[in-house]
Amino acid sequence: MAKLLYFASLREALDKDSEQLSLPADITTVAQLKDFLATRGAQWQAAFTEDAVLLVSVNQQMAQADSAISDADEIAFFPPVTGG
Amino acid sequence: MAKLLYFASLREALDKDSEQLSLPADITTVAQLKDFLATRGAQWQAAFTEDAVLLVSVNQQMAQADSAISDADEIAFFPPVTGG
Amino acid sequence: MLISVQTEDFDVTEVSRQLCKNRQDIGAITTFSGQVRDKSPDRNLLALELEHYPGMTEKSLTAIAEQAQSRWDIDDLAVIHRVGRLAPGENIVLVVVISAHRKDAFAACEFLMDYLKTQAPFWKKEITKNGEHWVEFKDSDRQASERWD
Amino acid sequence: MLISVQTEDFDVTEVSRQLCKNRQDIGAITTFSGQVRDKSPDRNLLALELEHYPGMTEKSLTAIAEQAQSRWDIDDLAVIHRVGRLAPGENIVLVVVISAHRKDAFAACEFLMDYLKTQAPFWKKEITKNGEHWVEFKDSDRQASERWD
Repeated sequence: MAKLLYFASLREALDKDSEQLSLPADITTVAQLKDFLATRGAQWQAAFTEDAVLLVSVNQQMAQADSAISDADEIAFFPPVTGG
Repeated sequence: MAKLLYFASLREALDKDSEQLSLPADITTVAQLKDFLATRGAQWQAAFTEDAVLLVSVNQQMAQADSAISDADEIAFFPPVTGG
Repeated sequence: MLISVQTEDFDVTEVSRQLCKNRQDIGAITTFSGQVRDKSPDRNLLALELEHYPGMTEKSLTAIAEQAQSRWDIDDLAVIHRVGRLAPGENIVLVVVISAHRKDAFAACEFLMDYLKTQAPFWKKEITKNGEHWVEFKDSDRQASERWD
Repeated sequence: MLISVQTEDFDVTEVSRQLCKNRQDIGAITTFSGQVRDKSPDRNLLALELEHYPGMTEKSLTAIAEQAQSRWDIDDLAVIHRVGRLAPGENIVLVVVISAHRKDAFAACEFLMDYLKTQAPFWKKEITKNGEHWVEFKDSDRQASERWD
């Protein structure tokens, strides 16, 4: 099971901070996971479409659309950071 | 009477921190005052010769060799500053 | 190296003292403190809510700190970032750098702040009298960060 | 604006708090503290003696501070410089700048230190186990100062 995390405005938009997900076998990259999540409904589609600026990390390292993911990973999505 | 002040290594070299001096009538610039002081003996000559890097202020404002001075001024000589 | 994400406040003097403890070779200490700032003309801001990504936030602060240490001649540093609900005027973030040389201490301190602003997972939400909203990412922060690349 | 030449120690947190008192528009506080540093490998330094030019020193610090205020968007600042006999590890100088913007706060703080080092009448003498000597003016300080011209 992959662990998915959502932070800040994304967490609020999805009304969810985390979930366990058994990755379908044909989902092996971040981009594929985003496409999959976007099919879950209006909020999800809005959040995971191409134009939404969304950052992603895999196992707590910043990742890209083509980064590989597996069923054992911790994958987090979040908006651009605004700390400091 | 002009007030002359000497600071730091210069004060130690001259063994004097201040003095009151009635400026001779022909001394109207910093350069002329330095030439005059340089005649006071070996220590004074060494301190006020051309090559010695010496800063000067007139009435607590940084001044130059050609700055005008008068008998009412406070004139200070000191080495480059090393605070902070 | 002191890296901390915490709800409690910090004290600049105390953190500096801790870094300099038992050292006599430190000539320069630079610090940056960020505070909750009410930009509204009519004092509308009630609080700031700071969210982070436990685990990853600490890791990215450590990575940024290690980069600073490899790029400048500095002796030690601290990065402390608060999370939770903070009132206007309260401390948010502290960076302290100690070094023998002031130029390196200044550069490293500014670099740490610029990188932290763009690369550490923290998010701010403003709670105002008129409602709540997430603080937008600032392009000036991206530019400040990119000049170190 | 707080300008002080004093024998007593200072506290960074306390001075920052004083500058920020009753303000909620301050996002950034930068500070620089200079300490007595023993550069000798065998801890030879016993103390530093700081001399100044009473009257002129305060005036030149004020002039430098006014320049910083006119060049950057800053809200307030403090410059405190100690004089007299100071032991290794003791504080010598403190600069604090508060602003809405961190870039201005950093630049003004560094400018203040660079100018203070070359333009304010202070002189340092090192008292070591092997004798006393006046600290030489450093060309790197002149260069640091000139880059703001």
